[in-house]
Amino acid sequence: MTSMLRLTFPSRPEYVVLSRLVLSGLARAQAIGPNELGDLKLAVTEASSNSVRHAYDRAGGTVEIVYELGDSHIAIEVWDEGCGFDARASEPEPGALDEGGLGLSIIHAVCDETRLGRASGGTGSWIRFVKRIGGEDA
Amino acid sequence: MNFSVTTERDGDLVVITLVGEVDLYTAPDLKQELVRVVDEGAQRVLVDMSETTFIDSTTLGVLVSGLKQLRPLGGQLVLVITDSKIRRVFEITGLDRVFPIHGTRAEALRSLPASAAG
Amino acid sequence: MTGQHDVETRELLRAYHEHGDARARERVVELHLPLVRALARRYVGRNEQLDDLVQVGSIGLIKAVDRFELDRGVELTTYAIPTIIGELKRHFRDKGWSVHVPRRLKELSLRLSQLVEDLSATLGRSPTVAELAEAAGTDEEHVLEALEIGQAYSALSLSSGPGNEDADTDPLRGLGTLEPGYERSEDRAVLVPGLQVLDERERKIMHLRFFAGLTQSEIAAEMGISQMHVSRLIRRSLERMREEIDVLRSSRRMG
Amino acid sequence: MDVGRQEPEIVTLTLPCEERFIVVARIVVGGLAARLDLPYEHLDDLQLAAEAVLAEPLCAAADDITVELAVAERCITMSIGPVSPDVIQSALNGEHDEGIGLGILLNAVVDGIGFDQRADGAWLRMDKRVPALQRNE
Repeated sequence: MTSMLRLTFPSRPEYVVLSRLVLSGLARAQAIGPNELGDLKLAVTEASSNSVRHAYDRAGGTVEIVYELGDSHIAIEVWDEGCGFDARASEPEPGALDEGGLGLSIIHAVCDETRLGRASGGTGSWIRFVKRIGGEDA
Repeated sequence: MNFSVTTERDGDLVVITLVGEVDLYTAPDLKQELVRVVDEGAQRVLVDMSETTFIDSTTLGVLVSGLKQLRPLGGQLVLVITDSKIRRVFEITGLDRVFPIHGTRAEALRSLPASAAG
Repeated sequence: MTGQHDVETRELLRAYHEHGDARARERVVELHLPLVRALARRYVGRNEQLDDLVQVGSIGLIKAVDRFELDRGVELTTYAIPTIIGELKRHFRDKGWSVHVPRRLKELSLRLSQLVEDLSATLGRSPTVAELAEAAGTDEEHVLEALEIGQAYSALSLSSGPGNEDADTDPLRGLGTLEPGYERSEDRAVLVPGLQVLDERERKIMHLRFFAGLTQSEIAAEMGISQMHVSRLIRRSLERMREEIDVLRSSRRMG
Repeated sequence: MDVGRQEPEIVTLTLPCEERFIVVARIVVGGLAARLDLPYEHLDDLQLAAEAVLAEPLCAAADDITVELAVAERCITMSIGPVSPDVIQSALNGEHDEGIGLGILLNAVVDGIGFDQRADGAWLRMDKRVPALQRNE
């Protein structure tokens, strides 16, 4: 059985914490191991921070996150109106908070499956990552 | 947001204590503090993360830029990490080989003798 | 539930309790399986099949049947519902998330109540989560999680049924008694049937909050307990009433 | 957080109509309220309003329900929908209700209640006035 939840928030740093809090809530609805939860929080923070970071110059942008909760996996998709992970052609502005491209490698490292793409028909991008859950001792 | 950066200074030695979550929203406070202490002549910087509950790549970016600032000046940046989840973020990214990581503040301080700064 | 049903139940319980009729016990359990099923359905989906949960809930039902006292003057369902729900919740607690809750969060959860109290006194108002986090030396997310945990724990201890050392959970406590002084004045509260499942103190809090319009802090001051305790009592009272109402509705459907 | 601008900032959470997910709504509402530095009591009121509405049998028509939080300078507007207006109206009136009654409960915890008609149906709207706190930062 798979359940879907969707969170949207303005592309601003102060809202990134909400992407983690949904996971805290899901861990109440279904058993998720503490390390699994930690990894998922890290991954969703990376993805949503990335969206927010690239939306700085677009006032009014929105980040959309879809959480897919299965019996033994969680898949998360993060959609935004910015230029995504794969378009880091230009150097970040001096003084900007740069994570040196580490975000994506962190997601790769903590999840079992990762895919990136462009939102169809727009300038936005999406990332989907999947982590198996239930692998930790109860 | 409840996140705090506390700075203690003793000559060219600076200890920065991070309490709470460091993410895109709070990392600017850390960045600002690091830039300030280096500008003010800190040579030995200890970032104590034993009360830090969450970090992400933004945090790592800030620490790396601090290190880049210090190195040409002959300075050092060491970390205190007790939580395995925090340590994991360094390990995933290979930055555990870039930053000296200690389990206690006392141990970290011993790794920063005053003579090292000249 | 029809009167016929209740009469049959009482006869069977009498046969079992007074004459040790094991088949009467079986029959009572059988009669109330639809109730177990209705309650178990609410918990399906957490990696659990309905049939398994009905099994778990039945254990609660059997405990209720065995411990039921005929002369208490209440129906078996009133007594059994919290026991069944308690069994279901214990099932999830035993195998579920709560064992994953880090000790640090549990400790924080226990400390928060006192911190709210202390900070309210210092600030002259209810503290913010940021203020709580600062006082506890942690961050907002942990405070929020700890608040949730506190509620989950109080919900768990609420319905764990007879045998639990928490005297508050005796479903029979407070039934049929109303403290004079507050019930006579307002009566809308008294007219609410769901409130009858609450104990005296809980009913009083519900009355003050929802019918007399007091804030949590005012109620806390009035009753000499912490604001957070008021918050939890309100929440668990509402939850208990909802459970009762669900059952009333589903038993009506069962006819 | 800068909430003084013209347009309210909007956070939405869409979740399946199952009891086990109510906690997700509660924790997200709490998280937003914490970000806005609301006193605990206001936070608790908002959470209680969300839980009470979500516990109603709202989802006869759809499988999902959305909680929308619009943050303006001195007010948070929480809208929940789409809902069946009949179900909600009778819950608000306390008809067939053995409990406190949604209307009485919401009146105690929020400052205004109303319905909005949107493209996908009726939404229940709740306004909560929030105090302007002195900010330390």
